[in-house]
Amino acid sequence: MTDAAPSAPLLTAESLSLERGGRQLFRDLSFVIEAGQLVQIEGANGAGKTSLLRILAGLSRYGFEGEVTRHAPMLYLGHQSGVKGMLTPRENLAWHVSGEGTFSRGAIDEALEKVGLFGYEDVPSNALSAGQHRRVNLARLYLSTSPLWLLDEPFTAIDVGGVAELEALKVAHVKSGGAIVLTSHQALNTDHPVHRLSLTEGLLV
Amino acid sequence: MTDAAPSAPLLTAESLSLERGGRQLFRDLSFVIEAGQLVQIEGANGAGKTSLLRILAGLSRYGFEGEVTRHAPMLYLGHQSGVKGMLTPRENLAWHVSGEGTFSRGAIDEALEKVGLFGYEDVPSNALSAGQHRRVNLARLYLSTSPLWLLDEPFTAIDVGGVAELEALKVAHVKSGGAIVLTSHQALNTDHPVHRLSLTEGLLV
Amino acid sequence: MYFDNFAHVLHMDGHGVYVWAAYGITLAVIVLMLVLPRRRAKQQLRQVAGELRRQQATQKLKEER
Amino acid sequence: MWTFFHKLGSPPWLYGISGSILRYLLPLTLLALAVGMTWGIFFTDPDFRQGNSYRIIYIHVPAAVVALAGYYVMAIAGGVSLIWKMKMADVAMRACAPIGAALTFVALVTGAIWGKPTWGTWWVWDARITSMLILFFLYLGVVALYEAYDNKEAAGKACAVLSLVGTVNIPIIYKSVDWWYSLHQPASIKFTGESSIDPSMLYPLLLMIAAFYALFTCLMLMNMRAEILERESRTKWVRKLAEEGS
Amino acid sequence: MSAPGALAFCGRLLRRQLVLAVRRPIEIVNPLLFFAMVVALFPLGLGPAPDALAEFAPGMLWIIALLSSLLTSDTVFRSDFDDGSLEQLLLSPQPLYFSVLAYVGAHWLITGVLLALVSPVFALMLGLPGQAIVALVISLLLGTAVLSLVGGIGAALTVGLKRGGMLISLLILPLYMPVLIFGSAAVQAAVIGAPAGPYLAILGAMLSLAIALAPVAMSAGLRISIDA
Amino acid sequence: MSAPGALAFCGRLLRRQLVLAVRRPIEIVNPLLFFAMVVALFPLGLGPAPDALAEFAPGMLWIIALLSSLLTSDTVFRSDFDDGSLEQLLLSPQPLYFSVLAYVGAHWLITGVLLALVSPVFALMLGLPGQAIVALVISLLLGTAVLSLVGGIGAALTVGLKRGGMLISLLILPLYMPVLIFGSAAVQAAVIGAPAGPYLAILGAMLSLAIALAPVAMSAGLRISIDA
Ligand code: HEM
Ligand SMILES: Nc1ncnc2c1ncn2[C@@H]1O[C@H](COP(=O)(O)OP(=O)(O)OP(=O)(O)O)[C@@H](O)[C@H]1O
Ligand SMILES: Nc1ncnc2c1ncn2[C@@H]1O[C@H](COP(=O)(O)OP(=O)(O)OP(=O)(O)O)[C@@H](O)[C@H]1O
Ligand SMILES: [Mg+2]
Ligand SMILES: [Mg+2]
Repeated sequence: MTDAAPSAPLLTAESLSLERGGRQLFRDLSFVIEAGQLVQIEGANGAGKTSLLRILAGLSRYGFEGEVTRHAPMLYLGHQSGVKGMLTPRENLAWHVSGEGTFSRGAIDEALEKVGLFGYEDVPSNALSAGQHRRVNLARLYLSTSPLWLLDEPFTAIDVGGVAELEALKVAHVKSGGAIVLTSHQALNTDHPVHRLSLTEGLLV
Repeated sequence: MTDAAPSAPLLTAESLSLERGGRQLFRDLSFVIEAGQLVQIEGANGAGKTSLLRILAGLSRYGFEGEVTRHAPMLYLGHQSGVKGMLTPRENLAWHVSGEGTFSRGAIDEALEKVGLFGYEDVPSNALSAGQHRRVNLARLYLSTSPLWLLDEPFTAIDVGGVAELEALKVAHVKSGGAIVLTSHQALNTDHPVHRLSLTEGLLV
Repeated sequence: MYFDNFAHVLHMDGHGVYVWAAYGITLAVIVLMLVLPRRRAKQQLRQVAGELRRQQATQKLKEER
Repeated sequence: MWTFFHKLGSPPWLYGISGSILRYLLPLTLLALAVGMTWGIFFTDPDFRQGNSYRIIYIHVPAAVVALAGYYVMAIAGGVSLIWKMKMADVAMRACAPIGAALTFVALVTGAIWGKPTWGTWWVWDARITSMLILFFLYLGVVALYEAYDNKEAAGKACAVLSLVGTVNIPIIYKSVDWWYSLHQPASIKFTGESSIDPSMLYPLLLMIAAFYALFTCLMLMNMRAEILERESRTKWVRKLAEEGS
Repeated sequence: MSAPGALAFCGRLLRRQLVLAVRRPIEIVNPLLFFAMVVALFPLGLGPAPDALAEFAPGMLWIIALLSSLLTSDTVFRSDFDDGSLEQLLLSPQPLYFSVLAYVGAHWLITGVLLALVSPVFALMLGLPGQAIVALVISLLLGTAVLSLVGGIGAALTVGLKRGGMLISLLILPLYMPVLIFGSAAVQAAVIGAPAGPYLAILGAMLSLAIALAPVAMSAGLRISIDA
Repeated sequence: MSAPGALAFCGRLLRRQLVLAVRRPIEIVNPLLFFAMVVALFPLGLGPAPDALAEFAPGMLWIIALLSSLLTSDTVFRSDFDDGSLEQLLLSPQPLYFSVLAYVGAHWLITGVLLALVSPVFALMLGLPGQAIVALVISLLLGTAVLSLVGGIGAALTVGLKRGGMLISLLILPLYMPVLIFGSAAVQAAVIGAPAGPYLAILGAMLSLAIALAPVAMSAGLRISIDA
């Protein structure tokens, strides 16, 4: 179940089980996420993808069994964007509550340009469209130095061009020694091997 | 620009122009939506699709120029789902604020089953996953008798199976004399001719 | 003229503080109300002018290319 | 008549005409204010009961009177904006609110300052004073609501609704405050409103009232011009104006 | 599948709002507890002298009822706006006049009416003379209905604002004042043995006026808010 | 690109919150206007007799300040929860203790401090004797800080609830009461010419205790809320 090279594990999950609303979403799920892996969690609506991701991120702490260990700094992007409508995209990134780093203005502008928000740096974010709003958040991916990314439906509301760029970014991140766990209802369109994480069968290569 | 058959116009838009945040989103856009048409609004993030749809629905009333006439009852589903978390899916449909009709319990259960929520009829909606939540709203499409549908990214958060079913429903609706205007970043996967509505060039056949 | 000298004007038999304070505040408010819309209009015009200049500059850049 | 109405709805026309009105009205207003104030401060005799403190009357009463009248101007503009969907009525309404609030504020503050030497207290809960305070809140509500909206056109409509609701309520508020005051035992201090006023004091007062009305008009026009520029900043005529100006 | 009549739809909305409230019983009990706690605050803040408390009891009870209504009126349309239901309501073919009446009616039932019904307990705690209690209950019933209607206008005008926060209190408190004056006057009249009828009649007149006009203002406000 | 130090991060958060507040100046002025309007409510409800009003002024001013703080404390974390920022804050490597202090600090600056600074105006309107004004301002400065901290605990515990609304008032009002008692006692002491110092000292002690403990409770509350 691991890559050939004995690369560093970034996250280990041991026998995770979760029951919600009377249904067993997954049982005894164990896996290891290693550097260089791009993992897509699979499942229909309501299968438990978001629940699993929140457990992996450490946001859910009650109601499940098993253990999660993260061995590296992590970046989590959830269903909600965490973008403040009253702040401009630039301020949103500079004062981001995640406190990951102190970014120079140049770095922030570059990241915003990369997500296609050139010229929108100083517009209040609530005057942006649904997709642009999400892009502000995705700009964090360009700034991040965390090796482990947990992304919940990162492609929501993003147009075709944006999706392609995001995929390229992800492959680059994984190739440079990071790892990504993501959920998406769209198949990833990349040459890089995509590991599938099935909620019933665990990590498939 | 019209279909061969002189079918009934359901909606006419005359020289719509909109400027937001200093950018001209569209100018002098005129088109007629007729029964039997399946129209997809095209545009990248921030192009103005949502803004146009809200104007067509009559929700935006300020800040644009031009005129919109709707000749038939309309159903609008926006970015937000309009599903009350404290009510069950069944109650959500039965007491829906749109006041479109009085639906029997049987009809509601059938619609819920069709969107894959069989067994979830009596679960409070906020215990549903993101996709299931949206599906509650989509069940209104099965109940609706309005010929004109305006749908803003109806496939958001819906899994592959759900998307296929929705597409089938849409084609059926259009074939039976309705018309649909929708936005989506995914291409529609259907044999039925899909008209494209470009914000710069108007309705293309 | 009711008052005999300047000190009397200021003092007003003990009511000077009140009268002058009232007039002072009123004048301040009036001046503020006169200045604010003026400044708003000027700023707006300057902003539009700046925008136009920026547009022209970018257009020139495009043409040069 | 109808064409006049039509013209009123046209921003460039309004901008132009208000400019020419202001050119004459504004100096005149400032002159009247200066003459009235000097007259009131220096050239009238003190009141036999209140001494020199009564000189505050020349700003207190005009401010109070115009502040009250301003609400009706605002509400009428709001009504016009809602009924005839005239954008410039919105702008007029929006222009009234801060001026009205400021004048109410002046009336309140000068009243309070006047109260200290005459009544020995800064404030009493008198019916007239209380309703003035409420008027202040009504004005502030309109200003605040307008500022809270991002979309200024929607803001104008919302404020129009609010000021119309306020108009229905103003008589109710005034009546009820009057009742309230006679209901509870009135305070020991009486409002010296009834004392007939000496002509030598009346003329400067009338002049000041007229000056404040003129001031209100000027400020309203100035605010409207600024607002028009902001709303129409994308149009050709504003661009031309900006080019000429710079 | 026929569209329901306006009244049937109004009833359905009312039922929906009440069910939503009942799903969180805490929401219903809250205004009452708030009332109770502020009643407790007053003696703490003002000192427990019983005579003074009894004398001011009518006014205090009314002020608390007013605050209680004020604080909850923001929620009338808020959650429906947040989840997109309000858009759907505005697009509905049903007359908005009755729909907003249903929303306000639900609000009145779960704050005003409940408050009026339990107010005698608090009145006795503050030492209000027994003969004034009927006047208190009736004045609260009538008055809170006006407050709910006026509060609904404020809610409709501010619901679209990202951080409307306390703006609503600024908009509607001035309009609340006449209700407060006549409401507390009615109780005070009853305390000293005078007839409270005239004051209650005025409250009733205000209520009629509010029922006729407030829904119109609310409808206009909602249409504006949805577009902001 | 190094991670900022805890204090730098805390300062950045404080700045962010203040900028957010300043972007809508209305949000800042609102508590003040609320204060002013409720000050006006009391005479309307209780009657305009100046003596009685002056006697009750310390308690009333304190009760209003308390309500004002109570009503805004719900917003401390609300918007950050709604848009997902709070999740990100909890995942951040920074110590949560300082982060929540920044949130509460911003709340205190834009409600408590401002309120304390303008309170003399309202005190004069209610006829509070001049010599009590210094005690009023200081007691409000200290007291509202405690109120903000305690309110923050309530906000943290309820932010995850869909319609927390007034639940928060229920949770924190009892905790507010000691502050109210000593705050109004300080002013009352100053009114009758007694030293207000001891009461202010007690408020200061409460504040120290709250600064030490409240952030811990808030952090725990937020972690629970995010999981609800
Ligand atoms: C904060 C305190 C005060 C406020 C808010 C206030 C407000 C008003 C208002 C609303 C008017 C009415 C104008 C009209 O009816 O058209 C007025 C008029 C007047 N006020 Fe005051 N006032 C205050 C204090 C005082 C004091 C202290 C005095 C003098 C001792 C005073 C003397 C007058 C007089 C002489 C008039 C004009 C006579 C009349 O129209 O009845 N006011 N004031
Ligand atoms: N309230 C607003 N104020 C100013 N500009 C706005 C406002 N809302 C949207 N805009 C601007 O209007 C443009 C179009 O927005 P709209 O939501 O219609 O885009 P969209 O085509 O639906 O995009 P998406 O695919 O991301 O949903 C955006 O560029 C946005 O910046
Ligand atoms: N608060 C809750 N209480 C009870 N059950 C819940 C709760 N939240 C979610 N569930 C249930 O857990 C299941 C999984 O939800 P989850 O959000 O993880 O699904 P998902 O795989 O992310 O789906 P989607 O693709 O729609 O986002 C759903 O069936 C849902 O009914
Ligand atoms: Mg999910
Ligand atoms: Mg969109």
